Amino acid sequence: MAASPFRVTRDPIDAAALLRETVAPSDGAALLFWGVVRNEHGGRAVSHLEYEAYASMAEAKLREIAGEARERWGTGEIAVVHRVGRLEVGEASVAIVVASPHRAEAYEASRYVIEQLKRRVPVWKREGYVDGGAEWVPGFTPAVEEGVR
Amino acid sequence: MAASPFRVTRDPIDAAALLRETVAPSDGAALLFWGVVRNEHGGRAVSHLEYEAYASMAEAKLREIAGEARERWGTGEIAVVHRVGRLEVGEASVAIVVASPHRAEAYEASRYVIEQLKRRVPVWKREGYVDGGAEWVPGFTPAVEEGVR
Amino acid sequence: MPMTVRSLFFATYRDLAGADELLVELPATATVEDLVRELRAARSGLAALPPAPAVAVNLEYAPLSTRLSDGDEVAFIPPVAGG
Amino acid sequence: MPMTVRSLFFATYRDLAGADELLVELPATATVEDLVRELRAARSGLAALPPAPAVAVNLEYAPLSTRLSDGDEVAFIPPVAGG
Repeated sequence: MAASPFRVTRDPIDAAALLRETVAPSDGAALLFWGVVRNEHGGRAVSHLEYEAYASMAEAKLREIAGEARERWGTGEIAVVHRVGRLEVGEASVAIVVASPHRAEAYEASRYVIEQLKRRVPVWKREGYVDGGAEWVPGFTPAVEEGVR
Repeated sequence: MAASPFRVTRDPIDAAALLRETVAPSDGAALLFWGVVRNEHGGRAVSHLEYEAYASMAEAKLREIAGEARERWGTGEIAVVHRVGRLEVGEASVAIVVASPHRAEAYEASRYVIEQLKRRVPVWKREGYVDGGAEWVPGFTPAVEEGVR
Repeated sequence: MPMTVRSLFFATYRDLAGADELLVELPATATVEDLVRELRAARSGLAALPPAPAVAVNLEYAPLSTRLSDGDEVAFIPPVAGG
Repeated sequence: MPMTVRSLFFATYRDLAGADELLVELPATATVEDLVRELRAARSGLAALPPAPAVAVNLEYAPLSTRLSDGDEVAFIPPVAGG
């Protein structure tokens, strides 16, 4: 019945629904990381962002990262939704919910997921500026291990 | 127009509304701590909790704690809502939103607010058990400094 | 001239007091400590109140040595368990 | 027997390729490195592709030495900037 907890979508993210679908009766806390479009970057006034993803791989990587976090910190369910398309200032680009029996682990796991997301999940963004023009935002080069395959 | 960002309420907490009212255009992230009623505590099956607060003082203390966190980590707005009355398993008892230009500070400040809330904010809870009976949950004795007043 | 303070009781302390709130008359120079002593003697349930409970005067935690004023709101704060 | 792989291009690499996707025919023993060499030679825009770009084969990051198979999906991944 439920959608996958790891998804790339063009639709606005529904924080309340995501909390509802992630928190189980054995959880005492959930932490929601809510990444939003800022009105400024590197001193330039930003009007909007355009996100693009390699959706099938991004979803697989989000699942992989969440699995690592759950294993390491013993949290409950984790859900991650990343938006693509044009987002205005103040709109959420990413939401990460970590549900957990105890709160300390939720903080650690949430932090891990957002840091890893920024390093390995194939998503890109192009900033549109108030004074016109647009530029791809420089990112992280994913580490590729020799001999993995 | 807006309600105070520090409030004690009998109503269910609206996570999306709280995010909306807290995040400003200069923020790049918000972190929501969502405390929920667990179905178990110390090995006993819990059916519900009854929260009680000294509301006027609780709101003042929440404001004070949030002020300390903002000063220390330079975050954006912080909002804290604590529910009182009877809450069923899975319902949120507390929501803390920390908005911030950058995410690292949001994590630190959020953690500070929940830890201090548990130490100094005058709220109490009585656990109702599945097998009947109810007990006040042991808490923290607030530190009172001599010579403060 | 005597003064009157409002004492508030929450959670387990309310169970001891058998009331949310009591108005207490005290001498003009009384401290929180005097109020605690008065309450522990005046009501049998409150004999079980700790001799040095956490107390807030007008919404702020205050030591036992705090001098009270007429009309003060003095809350007795059992160990807190929010969140 | 030659094989065909699907090459996908995103963000700045799509700008270089001038396309989302290209089908490339390669010898049966080809590696990712061979594909990169082929693409950099075949299309003028792709000459600007780094000689060792990050690549995913069938949704998993893969080193340049990875042997390809017929029908593989090979994505060219510019530095990522999600969140």
